[in-house]
Amino acid sequence: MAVRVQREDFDIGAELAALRAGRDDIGALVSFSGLVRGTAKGQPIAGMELEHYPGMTEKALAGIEAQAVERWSLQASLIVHRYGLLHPGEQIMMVATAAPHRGDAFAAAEFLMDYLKSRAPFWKKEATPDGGRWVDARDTDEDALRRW
Amino acid sequence: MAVRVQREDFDIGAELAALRAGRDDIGALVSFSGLVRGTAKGQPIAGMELEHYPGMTEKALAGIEAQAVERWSLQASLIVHRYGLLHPGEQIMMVATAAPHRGDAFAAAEFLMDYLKSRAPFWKKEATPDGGRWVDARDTDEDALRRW
Amino acid sequence: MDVLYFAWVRERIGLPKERIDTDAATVAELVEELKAREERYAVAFADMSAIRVALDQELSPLDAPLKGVREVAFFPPMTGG
Amino acid sequence: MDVLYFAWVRERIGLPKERIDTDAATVAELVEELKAREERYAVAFADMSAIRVALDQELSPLDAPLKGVREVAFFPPMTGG
Repeated sequence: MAVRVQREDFDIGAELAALRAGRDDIGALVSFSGLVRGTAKGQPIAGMELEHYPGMTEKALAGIEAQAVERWSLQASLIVHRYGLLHPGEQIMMVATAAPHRGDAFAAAEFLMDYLKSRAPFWKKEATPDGGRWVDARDTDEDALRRW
Repeated sequence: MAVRVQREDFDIGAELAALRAGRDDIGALVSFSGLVRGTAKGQPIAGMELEHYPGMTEKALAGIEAQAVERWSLQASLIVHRYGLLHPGEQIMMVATAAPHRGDAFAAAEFLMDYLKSRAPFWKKEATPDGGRWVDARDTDEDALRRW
Repeated sequence: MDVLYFAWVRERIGLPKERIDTDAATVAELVEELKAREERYAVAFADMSAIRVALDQELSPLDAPLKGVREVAFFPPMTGG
Repeated sequence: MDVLYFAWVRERIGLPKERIDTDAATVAELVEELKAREERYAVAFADMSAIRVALDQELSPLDAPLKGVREVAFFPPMTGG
């Protein structure tokens, strides 16, 4: 169970390999990664500035992870989230969950993503041809929390 | 969109990197990997022999993938499934799905897994201290298909 | 036609594949014919609720017609993933 | 106490952090005090339904008491992931 907030990119293959290294009790390993898209609302995006709240970010992510561990029988989990200036095609963040069976691994990964989207203090500003534009929170993201 | 059935292991990091290489339209990338567990029904497992139906396997997997592509707006997908003798801790198979948003990527990955479990012609035989034991299909796996 | 067996069906019948000439109209008729032929088929096909069938590599029901089919396969419920 | 601003709240108020001495009993009272103080606060806090609050790094409601709090943060709805 680990949380990292960092400016640098990450290697999802290496992270998944580390989660299962030296053990043979994991049956299912799920990963999600979020990537910067090159267009938004029909406009080209030159880059995305990810601002966060140092201190609270780590606490919020660890709290979300602790909830997931309480609800599902997870054997390992990881949240890595970047901040700073990112470009189209780059990785923004990842979550990974390991469990004996696939149901728990999938549910926990989706739960982590839904909570992280609306409860971890990150804000995205896209560089568009018209200047910087803060990404609005989507109602569907808030709605997604209700299913848990 | 690709399906591979192979004896050799695979590198999930390299597969995910290849799926998103050179493009900036993907927002969400989900992977699932299934691993051989070292115990089953309380008994140690020395290895697992994966038998399949060459020809039908590839067709069945491609058919399942085509259904996923029809139902969700996927930008890329991959199914890799191994056969032959595998040992505890080893990777059995993986699926990956790429989409603009996370909902489609998660749903399609779970759909692929649910269908693959019960509709692709693979059979597992575990080596236990009492000898070889064919893994029984779980009712919950058949039930899982009903939600789609 | 070619008849294929997998997993414990293969083990019980004792071979992975054989050529069978039959006038059976459906899969179910072919199963009855085989069960009558030898004990090992009767054992393998004792509980048909535990058997799945593919005709020319497509999952098919027990009452599916065999006309024109080149490859029949019998196997237990699948356990991939 | 320390008051922190993030994203467009930070941009509208014009700074990321400041020290504020206040007798406000709740977050809502602090917001009213700041809005009365200068136009830039009134602009940033014009629509409080678009503002989230954290007290000592925990998400908190607008009517939460400020007693004992060392760090207040104001920001828009979060958009991570």
